[in-house]
Amino acid sequence: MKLRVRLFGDLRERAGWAERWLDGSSSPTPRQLWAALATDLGDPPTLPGRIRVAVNQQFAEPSTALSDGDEVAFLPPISGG
Amino acid sequence: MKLRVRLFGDLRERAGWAERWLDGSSSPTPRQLWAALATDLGDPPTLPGRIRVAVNQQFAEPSTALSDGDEVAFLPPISGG
Amino acid sequence: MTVISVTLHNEPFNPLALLAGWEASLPGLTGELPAALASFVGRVRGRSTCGAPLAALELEHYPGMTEAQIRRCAHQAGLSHQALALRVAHRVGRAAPGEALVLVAAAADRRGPAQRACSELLETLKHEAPFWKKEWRADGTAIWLQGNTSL
Amino acid sequence: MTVISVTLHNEPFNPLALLAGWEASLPGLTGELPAALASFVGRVRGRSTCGAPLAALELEHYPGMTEAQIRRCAHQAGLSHQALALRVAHRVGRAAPGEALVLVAAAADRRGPAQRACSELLETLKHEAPFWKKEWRADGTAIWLQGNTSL
Repeated sequence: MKLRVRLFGDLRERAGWAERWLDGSSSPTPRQLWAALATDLGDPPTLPGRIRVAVNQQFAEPSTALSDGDEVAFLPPISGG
Repeated sequence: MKLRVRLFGDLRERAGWAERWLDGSSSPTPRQLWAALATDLGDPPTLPGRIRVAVNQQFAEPSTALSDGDEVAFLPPISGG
Repeated sequence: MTVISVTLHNEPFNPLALLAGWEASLPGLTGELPAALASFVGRVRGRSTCGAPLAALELEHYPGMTEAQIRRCAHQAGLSHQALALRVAHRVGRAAPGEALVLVAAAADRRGPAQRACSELLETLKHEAPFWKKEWRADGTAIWLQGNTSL
Repeated sequence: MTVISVTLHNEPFNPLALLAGWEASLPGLTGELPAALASFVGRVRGRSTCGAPLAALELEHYPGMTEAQIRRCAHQAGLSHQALALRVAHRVGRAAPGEALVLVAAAADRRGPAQRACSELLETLKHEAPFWKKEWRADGTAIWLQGNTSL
């Protein structure tokens, strides 16, 4: 299962990348995908409450079941307007 | 005592005049002045609650003591904006 | 101290052009372009309060007192909400449907104060500034409105 | 049904010129010039959230999702308050102090719905539309803002 993963704001800067295709075979939900990414970021594996998840450009629960080709984004706190 | 009396909106139209200098010797307050005017308008002598009073271009109580040369206005309900 | 500007217009006026000109003048008055600008434009409706087609709306005012009352309302709204600057333009005379009746604008450092000052000023001037509206209908009849339209 | 228009701007935009052009287009979209128009313009402040002089504000967004979320917010605000038309313009990229960040405008038949729709849309897009702000200070340092400024 391939997932298109996107990071924004300070997450993007800390990771050093904005977008990657990752293998999601062992990460069937955004929460598990985060745990896999967090190691690279040097963060604890638990998804912080302040980070929101979007799947295919819509807000989604961290427990959403992912499908092949899904776009998964991790969104730090929004500050628009 | 001379008073400059001003009427607006439907009061002005019903009275047929917008501004007059009147003798206020027997009308030391706007309330008493109204009673004198009301006869001409065919209205009862009691100042209706919906009519507001201004003395020298500021809202005032109907019982305000008037002085020679004061400008007294009777204002029907406001509808601005 | 809130910078207050009030004008009455006996002819049609362009409210958004006035707003743009006023905003552009603010750096000279308040020291910078304020971060938040809230505004409201009201126009003459095409129908009377009872639903009949409207030919025109006639706005009577009390020259001198009307401007002074608008300034008092603006002063109070500015104090209550820490507005940097407030702008009111109001039509007087006979106005056709679609023409601008009123512009109220508030500049502040934050969105909340700007919106609240604009909204409060619009409400208070409706109740405290002497204007009277006469609706002229298409059939040539006319009535004086008694008080304000609902929110 | 509320007519919704949303644009993102990678370069400085003139919010009041956009507002005037949009209002002028409304008779063709909603059948007449609406009686009530409420609007809000937000600009980049000259100081950072901690009070230091600000060199620039960088706005990151999520192309596609950001526009879709603004439209969702507008749709909801339009339904809640019976707005005839809603307009949002938002800056993206690097913006200098004084430059426009956001325009929100609501047209309705009455002042209350116009003001409430404008205010609600401004609040919801601040919390539901994906934008991230990075403050660049005069000394060359930068920080990402965590969440919104207070009302």
